Amino acid sequence: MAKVELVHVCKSYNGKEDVIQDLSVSIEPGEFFVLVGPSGCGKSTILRMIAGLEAITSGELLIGGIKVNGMPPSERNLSMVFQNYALYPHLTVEQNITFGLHTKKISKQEQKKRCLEAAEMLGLTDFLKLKPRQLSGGQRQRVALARAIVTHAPICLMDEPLSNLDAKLRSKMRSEIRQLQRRLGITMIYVTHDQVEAMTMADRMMVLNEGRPQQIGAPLEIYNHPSNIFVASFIGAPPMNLAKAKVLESSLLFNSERVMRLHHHLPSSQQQVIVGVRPEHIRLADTGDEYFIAEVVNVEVLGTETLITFELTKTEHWIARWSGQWNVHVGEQVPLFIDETAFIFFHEDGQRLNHPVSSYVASGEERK
Amino acid sequence: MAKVELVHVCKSYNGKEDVIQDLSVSIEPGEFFVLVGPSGCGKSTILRMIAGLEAITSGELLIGGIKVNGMPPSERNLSMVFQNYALYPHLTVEQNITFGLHTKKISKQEQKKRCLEAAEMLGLTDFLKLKPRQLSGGQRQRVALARAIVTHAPICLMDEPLSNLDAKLRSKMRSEIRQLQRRLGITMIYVTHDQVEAMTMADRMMVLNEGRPQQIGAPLEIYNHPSNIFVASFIGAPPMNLAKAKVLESSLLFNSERVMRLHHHLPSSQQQVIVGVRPEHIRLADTGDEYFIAEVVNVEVLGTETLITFELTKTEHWIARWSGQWNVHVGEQVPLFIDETAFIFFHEDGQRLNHPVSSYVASGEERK
Amino acid sequence: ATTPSENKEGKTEIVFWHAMSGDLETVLKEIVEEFNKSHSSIEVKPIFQGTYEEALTKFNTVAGTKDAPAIMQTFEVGTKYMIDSGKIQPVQKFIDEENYDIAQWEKNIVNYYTVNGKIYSMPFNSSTPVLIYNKDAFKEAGLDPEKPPMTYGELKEAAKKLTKKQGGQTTQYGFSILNYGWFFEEMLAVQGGLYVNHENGRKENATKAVFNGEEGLRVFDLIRDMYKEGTFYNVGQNWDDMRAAFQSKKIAMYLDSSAGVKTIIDNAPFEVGVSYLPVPDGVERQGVIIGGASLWMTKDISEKQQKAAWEFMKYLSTSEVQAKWHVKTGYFAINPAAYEEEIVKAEWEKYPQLKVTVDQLKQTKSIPATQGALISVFPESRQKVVKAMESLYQGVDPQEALNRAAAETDRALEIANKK
Amino acid sequence: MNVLRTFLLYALLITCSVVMLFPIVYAFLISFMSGAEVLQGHIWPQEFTTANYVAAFRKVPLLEYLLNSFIVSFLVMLGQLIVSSLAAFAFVFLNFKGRDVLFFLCIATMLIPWEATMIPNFLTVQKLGWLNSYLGLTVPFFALAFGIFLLRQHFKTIPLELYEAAQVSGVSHFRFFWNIVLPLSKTSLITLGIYSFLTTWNMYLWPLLVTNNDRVRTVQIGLKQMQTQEISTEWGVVMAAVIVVILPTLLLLFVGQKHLQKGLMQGAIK
Amino acid sequence: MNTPLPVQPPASVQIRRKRTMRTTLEGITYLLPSLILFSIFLFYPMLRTMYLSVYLTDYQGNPVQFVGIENFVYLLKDVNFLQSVKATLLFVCYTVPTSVFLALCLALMANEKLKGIGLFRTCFSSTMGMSVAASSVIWMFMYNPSIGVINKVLSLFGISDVQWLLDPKIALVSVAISTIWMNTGFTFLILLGGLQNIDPSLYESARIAGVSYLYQLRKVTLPLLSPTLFFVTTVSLIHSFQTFGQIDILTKGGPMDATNVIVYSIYKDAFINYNFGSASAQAVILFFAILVVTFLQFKFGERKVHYQ
Ligand SMILES: Nc1ncnc2c1ncn2[C@@H]1O[C@H](COP(=O)(O)OP(=O)(O)OP(=O)(O)O)[C@@H](O)[C@H]1O
Ligand SMILES: Nc1ncnc2c1ncn2[C@@H]1O[C@H](COP(=O)(O)OP(=O)(O)OP(=O)(O)O)[C@@H](O)[C@H]1O
Ligand SMILES: [Mg+2]
Ligand SMILES: [Mg+2]
Repeated sequence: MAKVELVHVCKSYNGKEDVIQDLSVSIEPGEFFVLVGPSGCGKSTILRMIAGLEAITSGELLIGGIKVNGMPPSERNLSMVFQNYALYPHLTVEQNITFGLHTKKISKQEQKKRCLEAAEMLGLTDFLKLKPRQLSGGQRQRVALARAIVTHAPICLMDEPLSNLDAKLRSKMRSEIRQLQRRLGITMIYVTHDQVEAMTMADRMMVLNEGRPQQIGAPLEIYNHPSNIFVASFIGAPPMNLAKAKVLESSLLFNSERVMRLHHHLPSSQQQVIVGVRPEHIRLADTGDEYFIAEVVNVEVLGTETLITFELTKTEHWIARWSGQWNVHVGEQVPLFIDETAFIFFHEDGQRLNHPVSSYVASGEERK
Repeated sequence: MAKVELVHVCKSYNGKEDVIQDLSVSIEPGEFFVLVGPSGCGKSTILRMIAGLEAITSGELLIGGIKVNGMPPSERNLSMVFQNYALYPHLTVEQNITFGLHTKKISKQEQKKRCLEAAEMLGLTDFLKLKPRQLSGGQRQRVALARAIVTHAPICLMDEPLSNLDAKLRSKMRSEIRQLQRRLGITMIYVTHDQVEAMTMADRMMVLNEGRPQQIGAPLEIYNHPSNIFVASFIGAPPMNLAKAKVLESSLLFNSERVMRLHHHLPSSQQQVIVGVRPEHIRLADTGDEYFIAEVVNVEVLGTETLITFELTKTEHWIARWSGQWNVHVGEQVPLFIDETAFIFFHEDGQRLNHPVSSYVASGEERK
Repeated sequence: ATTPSENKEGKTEIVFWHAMSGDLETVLKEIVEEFNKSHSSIEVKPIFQGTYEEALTKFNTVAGTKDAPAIMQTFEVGTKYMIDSGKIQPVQKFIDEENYDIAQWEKNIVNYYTVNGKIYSMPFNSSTPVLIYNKDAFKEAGLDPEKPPMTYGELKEAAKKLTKKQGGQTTQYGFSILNYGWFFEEMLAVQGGLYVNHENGRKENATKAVFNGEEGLRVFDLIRDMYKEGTFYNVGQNWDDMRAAFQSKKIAMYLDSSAGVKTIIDNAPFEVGVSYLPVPDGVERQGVIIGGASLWMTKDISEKQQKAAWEFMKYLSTSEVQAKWHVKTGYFAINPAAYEEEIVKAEWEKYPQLKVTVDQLKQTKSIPATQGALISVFPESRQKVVKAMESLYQGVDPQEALNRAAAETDRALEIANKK
Repeated sequence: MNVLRTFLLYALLITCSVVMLFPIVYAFLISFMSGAEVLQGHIWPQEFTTANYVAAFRKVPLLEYLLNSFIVSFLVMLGQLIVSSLAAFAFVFLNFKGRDVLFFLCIATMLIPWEATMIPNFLTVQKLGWLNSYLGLTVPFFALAFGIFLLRQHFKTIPLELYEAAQVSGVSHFRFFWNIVLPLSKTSLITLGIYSFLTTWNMYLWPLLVTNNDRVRTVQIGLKQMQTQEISTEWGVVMAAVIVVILPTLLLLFVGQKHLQKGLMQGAIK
Repeated sequence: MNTPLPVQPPASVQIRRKRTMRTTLEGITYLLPSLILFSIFLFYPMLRTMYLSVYLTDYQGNPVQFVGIENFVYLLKDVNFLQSVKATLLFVCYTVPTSVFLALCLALMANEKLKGIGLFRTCFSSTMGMSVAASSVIWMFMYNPSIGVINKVLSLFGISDVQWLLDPKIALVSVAISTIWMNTGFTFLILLGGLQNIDPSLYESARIAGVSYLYQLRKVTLPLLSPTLFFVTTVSLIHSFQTFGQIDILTKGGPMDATNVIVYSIYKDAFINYNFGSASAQAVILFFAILVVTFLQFKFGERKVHYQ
């Protein structure tokens, strides 16, 4: 078990622009820490710095309380799944998986055992004797994963380890990885693009944007209390609906076209705010609800749920997400209802305005 | 616009086992055709055969009605996004994107224009002068995508083109690709693992397993009427809950532990069936519902929704999926309700039993 | 291998470095074997050391160390070099000690290796240049095959007749000389011309090349004139190319080494004639210089080994051995008594041409010119002469070409004398 | 179109092969001719005679020479492969101060005219007491800048991620070198192996210098022993010897090629 | 490798210094065999050569008299040496581009996936199995004006006797041709290896893009082959500067010094004429000449090279 700390870490590839800017975070021993952020925001770079594959431009990296900025990767005692797998093309799957285990003074039997275990878990048993080039993309990725798993290193770095797997396998892998991590007490630093992965696996997650940390916290906290509009729109799919609004007494005025009445007090004295609401909080108005009518511009039936894009104003479209398959037609006018408590307010500059912890109640009303 | 037909196509890499077995499918001009299936089932192989990169072991491939089995890729007039990108490491992003355009007799300005357009669309504008190795994984993938887009070839093959992108960008890309495909009337053959992609983008999709087509049809049809348990459990995340059951008069008996009463007739005279139900159709019982009580074994709060795993029988766990964030605890006993119409029945060998088209009604009741 | 004076069996071991390859080595080995058999206390070990140059390079580096051989074969132009090296033991010492009768050796051969009245090395494989011609071609051209040209005039005349053309293309040339310094030296000597000053360097160290005098010029003029007339063929500087040209009837007459005569006769699909080197009209024939190589004894070996080596040398010069050597290789016998041996007679019966070569040598007058030049930079000087010969075909004036070669030889001499 | 292209390609390939092979075939043919035939410039022997081969083997102890050459070439090949790959590995994967300077220094050794080093090296070997031994014939050639350069170029094409992955697994440099770099560079190693073997096999002057007896002499000396200067060379015999001498090397090349093909088939690193 | 972490974090500077020390040490360890051998068998002789180049030497090659740069001064004024320089440069220009180009063409052809291609590959690389000595002898035969095959073939076309090795104007070209033949096998093999190392999916991508063969060659193959190309040109360049064997056998530097390249001239001076001083001076000049060329090649050539 090892703690990983980054203290004011900066990274620049070309000596001019910083790819990572002043990142400070402390990852607890045994924690499952997830990094999310848009493509190119620096996630892989952070992993590579922790692994020691990339020099740290400034700041300090501590593992287990010891500064390791200059320590070679081999001494950091960690394992890593590379985004592009980095399999040894001339070794069989089995050899790829067990490669490097001997340095950990693990007996041949134990190596074999771990390898078979991991292969079993990842559905690679049939491929143990093949070379990487004979594998499909997803199979290769699983080999990379197996290689990291078998080491049982106290710190494990994974860079989008499941991106090439199908949903079913992925969900299986999610829980397998999580269990393994718990069982072995590994400190896990995990990069993903998959919201479900982030939400289900993370103890804590960090949202990054352009090399700057945006928010660090438990997944639900981030989901429910995004600290700025970047996080709000990045976490959740489809993303949170956002729109600029003028605050007129106790009403919200969107683009001088649509008014919504509020019963509660407004979070601040701002005249101009950004209002956010998650798609699942926009529902079809029941009788008695204070509804508003909007025109449907797009409908996507996903099987499990239906996404309805409607016109908030002439220029702004919002999405509502309804469970199940709905037979709504484009051009239809539908009555919609938004629970007032579902609104989240942001300052014009993007920062969250009110941050009343747990003021927000899940729409699936709390049971009992 | 070109039609792509595969007639009894087989493929074997080693001359022994077939990786693709007797595949016949006809993809209409201008259609958006999605291939899904577990990792290693042969999706990339199919694309590569269509592209002419891999020889067809037996069967015929027709493009625009002409047999092209032996035609070199360059004459097939198609574009392709490779699963591993296949970027030219020595060329800049811009050169990578415009590579080969001159063969299509496209003027320098037009090339430039298309390149900028695509770069704009994919958020690559800042990287045009960089080399691939200076890009992040997702950026590389976008370059590969841009390269296919700019050709405007009548047939486009994409092999998991969005797997390394974040949700937000991915959803943007989904609609961009779809629009582009519609605008240019491209025949698109698209491999993906992402359910949402498959559901939202496909005109039709094909589910593959171990080189054998399982079902071909519109996404919703496949979602609602899976033709066997493989498709049922593969499409939808979390997958459909399945369990063996004995049919006793008008009841289902699960593992001699749990009984569920049915009001409607059973689909067949089978004694032993497999019962499937989608997680979203298992809801918290309202007062008056004919509920059953089950113990919760796991809860995953995903923000938008909550996944509740409960014990159907001692050995079988099912998952229920509820919209919103629910504060359910592991070990709790919850009353659950399943609408009888939501049950799907399969023969013990996995084939769908009743296939009454549209007998199934969405749980989100139809409006009006 | 160390050079203990005695090897395991108590025999005195004599390491003998030579440059004899091909058939020559086979014969040499046979002779050595016979010697070893007949001399129970001595074992001679012949070791091939590459070409003369290569062997000398190696000798150079090991001379004076335990890796040095007891006997070293060196080509004639290395004579001065070996003397100057200070690593050798003149054989004169043993001749004097034993009062060995050197009169049995061919005077014209010994002359070459005699410097300041001292015989330095034991002549071994010796040869001289001869004119070789195609008798059939002679007949065809209406020339008497038994009367080969003896003077430049006759040579030119014959060459003209022998030159055949076919549609602007010459199919057979009259005459050729290899671009090799040795032939030039011989053509010079046969007229009595000196190569370097101080009596060919035999009186004191040579300081100046004199081969660019009238004798030299005559040779060069001959080549230039004949080349211009189209009766002379440039065969380059490779012996085998030259012979191939003769065998394939590209040339009808040429100069070759006496040692090569037999093989030529064997391989030629026509009758081969052998004659003396031609001389310029009106110039008296002086004879030829000996070519080939001799055996040197090194200094830094034990007394016993020197004795043994001398024993071997004496054995080599016996008439039986020399007869065998002459018959099997074509080299001269240094001991003329050998020519009286039966096998030689039989051989001469078969190859009457061989006798011509011996006669030419016998008729040679002992003057400094035919004794040969004694300079240490001979190889370098030869390169210069070769270049001069080659330049003739490019239309360079003969005198100018000679002068340049002489000047370059002068510089080499100057540097060498500084050492 | 496609057929035409294939046809043209084959035509070209065959033409080029003929041109490339002609001299070798020619030598082969000459080796069956009698001396007179050779000098008369025939291309095709009037009748195939093996007399030349018999003569070649009789003249010099070719078989012993062949064996010596084989041992020496093999040792040098081994030595060069080991020494060069170690150095090349350091130049590509180990990042230390002064690396580039050392590399250029190594390259610079390629520039040294071999003629300039021969005599001093001979003296060195003599001082070490290595004359007439395999040591003297082999050790001076173990370090080969060319080999280092060749392997360095190849190592550089190995994706860096593989190195990184190995680093992360905590694998020692040597193990990475041994288990990953070497197997991945099979083609280059075979190429270099062939090269070292052949160049050593073809060495003449050095073996001549450092050996004084037939026990350790190599086959090229034997070849030279068959040619004479003043007396007509028996070309048939020499060519027969040439064929005997190049046969093992050509054979090695074929075998090496086969392995190369296999290595190449298994293909690219990525 | 797997040392336990130190308990007390030592001063970071110290760590770093230790680390660089260690990596340097490790690097040196790998290089040690090469360095030792190089020092003994290359650097030491080279230094000795430099030392000798300012001396007049005796026949054994021992320095007898210090002459400073006289050897150099003489050389630079000597027409023979200048001719050698010219011959060397011409020879390099004839052989290097041609053999690399030819080998590249062959490698490209042999890189196609065709039936029996292995046989052709073997044919093309076969000259690698030939020693310089053996090949030269064969070529000497072929060049022979009276019995050589080349002239026999040419005479069929009505071209009369060409004196391949005896005409100063073409001798160098003739030697160059045989050299190219000898070098092609090896260069071919290396280039083929380089070609096969290119990621096939890049070709697949190009095939789909439908670019012409030449375009693909120019834009994909050659740039990706550049490390190998760089290697073979550098090596050919150096080897070409040092060509010796074929000259010795074919022309001995003649006719009229037309093929008397510097290395051959060094050889003659050192081993036939025993002018070690002058030979050393030439060796030093040659060394620095190649050094400059190679340096330029690295400086400008390697910039265009794309690794990985
Ligand atoms: N070159 C090859 N040689 C041998 N077998 C291969 C080769 N390429 C693929 N295979 C095998 O063929 C099967 C199908 O591979 P394919 O790449 O088509 O899968 P896929 O559906 O694209 O999988 P993924 O989603 O993981 O990319 C796999 O089991 C794989 O092991
Ligand atoms: N070797 C490099 N040289 C220069 N710039 C680089 C290099 N590697 C990455 N970058 C740049 O650094 C930024 C961050 O890259 P990084 O690979 O960390 O992104 P990421 O968050 O992992 O993205 P993705 O999700 O797409 O993989 C990118 O803008 C990229 O262009
Ligand atoms: Mg990344
Ligand atoms: Mg795939």
